[in-house]
Amino acid sequence: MSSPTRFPSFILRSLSGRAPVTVLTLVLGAAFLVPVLNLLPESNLFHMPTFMVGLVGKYLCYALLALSVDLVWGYCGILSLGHGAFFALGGYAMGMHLMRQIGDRGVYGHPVLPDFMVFLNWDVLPWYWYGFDNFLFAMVMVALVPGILAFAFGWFAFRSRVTGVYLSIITQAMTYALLLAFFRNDMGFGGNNGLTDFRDLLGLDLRSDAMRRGLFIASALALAIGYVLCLLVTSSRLGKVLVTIRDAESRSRFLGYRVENFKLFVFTLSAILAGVAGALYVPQVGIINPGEFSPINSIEIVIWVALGGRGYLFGAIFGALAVNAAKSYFTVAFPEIWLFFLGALFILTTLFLPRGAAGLITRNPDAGSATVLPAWLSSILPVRKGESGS
Amino acid sequence: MKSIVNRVFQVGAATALAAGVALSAAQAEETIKVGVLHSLSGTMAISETTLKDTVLMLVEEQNAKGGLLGKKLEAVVVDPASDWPLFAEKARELLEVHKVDVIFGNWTSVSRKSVLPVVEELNGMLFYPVQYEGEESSKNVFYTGAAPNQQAIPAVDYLLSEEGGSVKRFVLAGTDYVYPRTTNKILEQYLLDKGIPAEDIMINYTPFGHSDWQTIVSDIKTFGSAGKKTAVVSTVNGDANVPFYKELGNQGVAASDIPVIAFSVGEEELSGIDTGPLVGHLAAWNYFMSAESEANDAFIEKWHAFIGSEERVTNDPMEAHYIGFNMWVKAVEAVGTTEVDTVREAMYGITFPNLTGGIAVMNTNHHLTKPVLIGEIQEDGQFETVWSTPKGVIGDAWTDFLPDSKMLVADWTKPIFCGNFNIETSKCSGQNY
Amino acid sequence: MFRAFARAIVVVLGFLAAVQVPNTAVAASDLDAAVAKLTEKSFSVKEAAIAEIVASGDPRAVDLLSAYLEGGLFRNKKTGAIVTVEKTEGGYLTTDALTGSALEKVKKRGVKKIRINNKLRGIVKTALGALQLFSDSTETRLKAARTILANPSPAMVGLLEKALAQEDDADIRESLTHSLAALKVIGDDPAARIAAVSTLSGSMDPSIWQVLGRAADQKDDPALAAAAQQALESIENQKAIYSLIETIFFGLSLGAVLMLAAVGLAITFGVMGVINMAHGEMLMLGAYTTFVVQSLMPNAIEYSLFVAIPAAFIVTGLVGIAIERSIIRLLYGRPLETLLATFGVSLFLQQAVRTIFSPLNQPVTTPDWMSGFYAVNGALSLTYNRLYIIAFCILVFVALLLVLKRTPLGLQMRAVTQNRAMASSMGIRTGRVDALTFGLGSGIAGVGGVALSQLTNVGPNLGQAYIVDSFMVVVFGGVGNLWGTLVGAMTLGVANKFMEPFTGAVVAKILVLVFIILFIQRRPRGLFALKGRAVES
Amino acid sequence: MRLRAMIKPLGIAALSGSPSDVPTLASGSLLYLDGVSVSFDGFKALNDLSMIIKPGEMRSIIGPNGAGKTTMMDVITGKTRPDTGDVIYDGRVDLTSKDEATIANLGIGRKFQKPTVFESHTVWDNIFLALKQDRRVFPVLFGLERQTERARIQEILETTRLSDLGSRPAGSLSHGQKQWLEIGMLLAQDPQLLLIDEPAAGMTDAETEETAVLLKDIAKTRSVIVVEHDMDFIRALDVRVTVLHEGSVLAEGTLDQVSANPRVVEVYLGR
Repeated sequence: MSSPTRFPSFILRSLSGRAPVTVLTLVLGAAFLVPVLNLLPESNLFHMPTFMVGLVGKYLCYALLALSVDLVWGYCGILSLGHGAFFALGGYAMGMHLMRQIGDRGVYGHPVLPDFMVFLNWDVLPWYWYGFDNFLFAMVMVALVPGILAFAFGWFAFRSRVTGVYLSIITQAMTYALLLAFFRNDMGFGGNNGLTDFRDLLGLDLRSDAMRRGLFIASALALAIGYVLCLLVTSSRLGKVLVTIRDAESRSRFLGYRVENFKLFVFTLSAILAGVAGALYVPQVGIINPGEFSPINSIEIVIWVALGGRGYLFGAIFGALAVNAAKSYFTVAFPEIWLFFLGALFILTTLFLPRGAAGLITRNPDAGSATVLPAWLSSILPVRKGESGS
Repeated sequence: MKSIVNRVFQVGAATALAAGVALSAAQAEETIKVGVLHSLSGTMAISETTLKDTVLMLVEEQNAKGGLLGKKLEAVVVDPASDWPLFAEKARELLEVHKVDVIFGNWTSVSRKSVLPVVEELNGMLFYPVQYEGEESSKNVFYTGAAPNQQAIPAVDYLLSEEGGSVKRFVLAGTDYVYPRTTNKILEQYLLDKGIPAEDIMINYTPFGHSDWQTIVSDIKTFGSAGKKTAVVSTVNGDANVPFYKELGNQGVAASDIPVIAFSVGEEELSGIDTGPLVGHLAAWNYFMSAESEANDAFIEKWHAFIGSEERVTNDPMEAHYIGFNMWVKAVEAVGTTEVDTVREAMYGITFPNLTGGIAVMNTNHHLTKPVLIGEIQEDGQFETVWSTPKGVIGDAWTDFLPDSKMLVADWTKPIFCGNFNIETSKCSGQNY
Repeated sequence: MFRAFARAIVVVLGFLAAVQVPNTAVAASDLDAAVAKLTEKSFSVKEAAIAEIVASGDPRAVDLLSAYLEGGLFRNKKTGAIVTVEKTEGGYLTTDALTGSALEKVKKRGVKKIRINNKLRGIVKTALGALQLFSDSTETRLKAARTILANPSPAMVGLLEKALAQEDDADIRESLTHSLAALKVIGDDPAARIAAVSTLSGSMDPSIWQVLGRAADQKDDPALAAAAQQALESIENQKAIYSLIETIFFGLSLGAVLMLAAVGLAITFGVMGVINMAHGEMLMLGAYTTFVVQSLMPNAIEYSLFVAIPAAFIVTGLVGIAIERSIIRLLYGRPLETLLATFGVSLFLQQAVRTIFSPLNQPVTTPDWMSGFYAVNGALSLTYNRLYIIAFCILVFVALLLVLKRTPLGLQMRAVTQNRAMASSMGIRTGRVDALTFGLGSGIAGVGGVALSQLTNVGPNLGQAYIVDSFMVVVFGGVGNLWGTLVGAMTLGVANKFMEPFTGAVVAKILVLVFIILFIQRRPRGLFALKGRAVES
Repeated sequence: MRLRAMIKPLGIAALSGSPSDVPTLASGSLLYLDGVSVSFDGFKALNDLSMIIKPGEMRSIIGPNGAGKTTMMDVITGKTRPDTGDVIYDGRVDLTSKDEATIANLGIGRKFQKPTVFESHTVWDNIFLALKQDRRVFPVLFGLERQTERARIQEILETTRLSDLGSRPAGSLSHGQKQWLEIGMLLAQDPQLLLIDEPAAGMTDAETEETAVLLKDIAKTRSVIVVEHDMDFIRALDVRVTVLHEGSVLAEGTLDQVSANPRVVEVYLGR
């Protein structure tokens, strides 16, 4: 029988494809190898400077963020132009914890209040800062705050059947409104300067190389776990329903699937992933500020995914890594004109790699059908089972 | 599947290669590296690109003089793209990968705050050329722009004086970020101390890039029609100024009725505006292009030659870089090394002539002593100095007008050796040294 | 304040003396000496010099003071002569300010402007007002009377009464009467004070509110204070109405700006479905075209906008066509991918202007006819540039509507966007129509950019500042509906301006965004959604 | 015209009377439409439409373009809300307040005019997703393919002659195969009422015939409403026919009866 079969052990199967194995090997390998290379003496040819560790660690956070966008966009057709907001909220939750960890070591030496509150003459800690001195509480908030926002936002938007560009634009409005709100110093999140001057996390100095390696490993693990999670979701029955919603939303409704609930589930899950990415990002770059809410940032995330290959989980990861590495390289090598390169990269990829970079390495699932299917559809078709797991 | 791996490695290799090329270049020819950390794209490029060019000009000039310590200076330019976390990353790259000896950079407060932990951790040296809110003194940063007491307070003193129009009512208008917030807090306290009642002070904040000023200008007009001489103290930031001034002009708010004194509007900002309706509005700076001195004439000439345009203007942050760079050169020459701690100690007390005349001095709190000038906007986009402090004003890192900062002092010489020493408790809080 | 008054009194007394002794008893050399004193560094010496110039009674005083007020008096650094200058190639042609005889040509830095400050400006203005009260030109007299009204001094009573007796013009008489009344309010006669208050009540001039405000605050004469208070209250009621009108005007003008920013997007995105992230850069190109046009015709700035509008339309239209033919053409049916490609285009264009024009803002001059305001009264003045922008917005809207509804291109455009295959089979060259439609949308965006250049920075970031707002407007109004864009823009503009006084600018903007989010929940396809089967497919 | 008003002259006294009689009237029916009107921007797509479908009944609906056939289906399946009128399912459920998913789960299945299958899923998965199961999010997330389900899918694939194509992406099927797949998906849903829009469009004559047989087979256990243009196909079905015109019922009866009706002829042929 040629039809595919499903066993309870489909979990193992979904992980045993070529793409999952490669991605997990690379990510987990990096989690191990990078710290080791960093530990080598500087004279060693293979020594990896701490700068690079931080840089790659940052890319990994971006990769997790891209993964979360791919989950909603690539699999469920929800083009969110506001995912940067969830990332930033996770980052702020972490940032607030780190601020509280400074304790009385701020420049004014105030026992409780962060510096920015002291010089704006605040007397007491705002209520929403309570609890963030506790690591566990803060970590719960990292997931909860973006999750609740996404749930509330999705609850209204999906129930009202806001779709397509309308949805995209209101997600953009959401992140833009948050941007403006967080800019306000009266909000109590440090205004434009955001939260910075972090000292330590879990009692360890953030500036130590050991801490950087630790954060790198944490980011790699988070990415691996996020990847596996997305893999399981997308290869489950729910994953198939998501694709039906992406391709023919109203048809799914006539089959009896309550589309809004599925969207809500995947949107919330995705927001939590983005929040976790943000939380890991902040201690590595040392600052969180409202700029992360800027609509342009969210559009950039979408571009990583598109460039890597929408609807391919490994494509999203690759896109995030590639674009950011290119950006790091161009801004140093061609500081005056690098935007030309980046702009051209986006245009050329869209024109000549409609399926993104992932399209280069995955064969069209059914070459014979290429003429039958519209180009856009074939660009999002999942790869043959077992080959990519997506 | 192979190709993806290859690709990842290729990009990674490219980054490593860039770093490697820089490293090997350094080994090939002994140079002294000067990092330039100014945004060349994004929202701040508008202001910061000029500063990048200024540093390049100063480096070129120094090389023409034979370099420094017998070596050539080499500028390493990166683009942090107005992205604040990217500032930290690029600062780390400059220090760790390119191993620069000094960095000239930053404009916004947030970018400085982002870079601060990096330069402190890696013991770099940063020259920050822009007027700012104070409340900071880092061992690794020299602040060559104005502290609030070198700009805001003299400006208000001028307005209060008879010559400045004996102003009795004040509008403190600013963009909602830390510099205006802090400056306005300081000014509010200062004005209250001077006997201006609270109801005669109006404070207003607008978002970045605010472009619709109709309501606010109308409010200012109303506030100014209460029978007392009114002035606006503007800490409105960069981009929002053009529509602000255009609206002032259109609604007929003349400088002789309600003067506006700005702390963030210099020659460069004015070069993007039709200044006709703005004649008579004021700005407070430590430098104006119109300053009459031979050094300034020479500086302007060099700048025009370097940038290839007679139309380009000079401004205060450029002078700050000019002073900072030359002070650094003097200090390095004095101690014969670029080693940060040695140079830092040599910086204290170093003097260099201002372009406006007089001598700037680097103090142990890492701020300069500089004169303060008040200028009026002219038809041609220049400022005409109408008032200046009789002598240089010492930059104060911690203002005396905020309750939590008046007991703090900064002094990076022993025995205090602290950027925020509390003279009441004799404690130095939160330093990592 | 009192000292300022005292000086003004000195000034005007000097003037009165001169009026009474018309045959110039003051020698011309006195004027020379007084003018020479203007070049002194001390502002108090300058102040005295102004008084002397007025006192000289010399007919040249008006011209000299006017030139001084406008920053047109210079001192030749070498010869020390006081001159007026005319810009010419490589320097200035100088003219002796006192004799009017032409002097030598000097270099730019060879002359030094004679300094003035805001305080002196006020004094010179008042002095000029007094000097010009008997001018032959009604306009000059009116201006002079209004200047005096802004800052009358008791020493002027005689002068004002004399002027009033000679004056026929009603507006000027009113100003003079009010000035006199304002002086009587602070005069000695209690009955006259009350009478003066009643003369002033109902006036919509801010300087009179100040007079009344001071009268209401004083404690010596309770009757006067009460009368002034009452007069102020009735004025307050009127002011409230005018302030409402003003808010609506502000809202409409903000709406017009939003409309002009968004209308191009209403075509490229609304009609064609291209998620055009490069729309902001089209606005930017339009604004830069204005800059280029102005620098090409520096002597005809007044007309530059009339050239800039078609120029911007053509330039951005052509750029739009080029983008459509080279990139977007390949992406029809892949709407989300147009987002990525056009985002790339937007980065490219930003960097292009940065490379070509430098990253700095470029100065775009506002023509004189667009500057200033139309003062309905002291409480309500409508700025000309906003009035023109509202008018321009309507003009653009109507023109676009006509193009879409009444021209063959418009018809083909609608045919192609509604059913591409059908249109194509009916012989419409869809490729050409696509290119023209995108060109039209881009061109209109360029025209919007010309309008924006009059309000905001012309720099590489201009587009970025408006792109999000533009999308909000189009989506709020309902994609594909031009009326929706108009109504949407106006609604958002007015809503924003009504909230701003209560919440501040930042929160008002946040509330508008939240409102859009909630509104889209109620009407998932915007304000003017099309209903029916066609939309579903 | 409201159904009750229409019934009265026919002498069905028991059915006329106060509004409280509505449930009585609807109780014997599987689907009950009464006075349904829908308008789009002033255009009346449905105009006071009334109709009753009994359990186990198969009904053909014909009518010219714009007669309101598709809109009627939209109303029944919850896609479009009627401006006025009642839509009652199984004698008790008011469908006008339900959304598409609820209505589908109540047992109403729909096949579209243009075959709508999930093109990027395999044929197998298309049927699998249509199978009657718990449709809530978490059961779906954790639900695995059971043996009984696999047997059922296999059975349906055989019925619809798609057994060999199970692993093909649905997008690669021919038009006719897609029609069959969609019917297969309907079967998998196991509905009580099937709404089928132009099942024979784009089929060869042989396929059309087979489809008619299949539908008649299905109608043995369920109610079916078929919208069709192809008169041969309707003749093959041999069921009661309702003619729609301008949003309301023009005539009802056997095919021969309605084709003899002069008004129907007029509507179809025009004057």
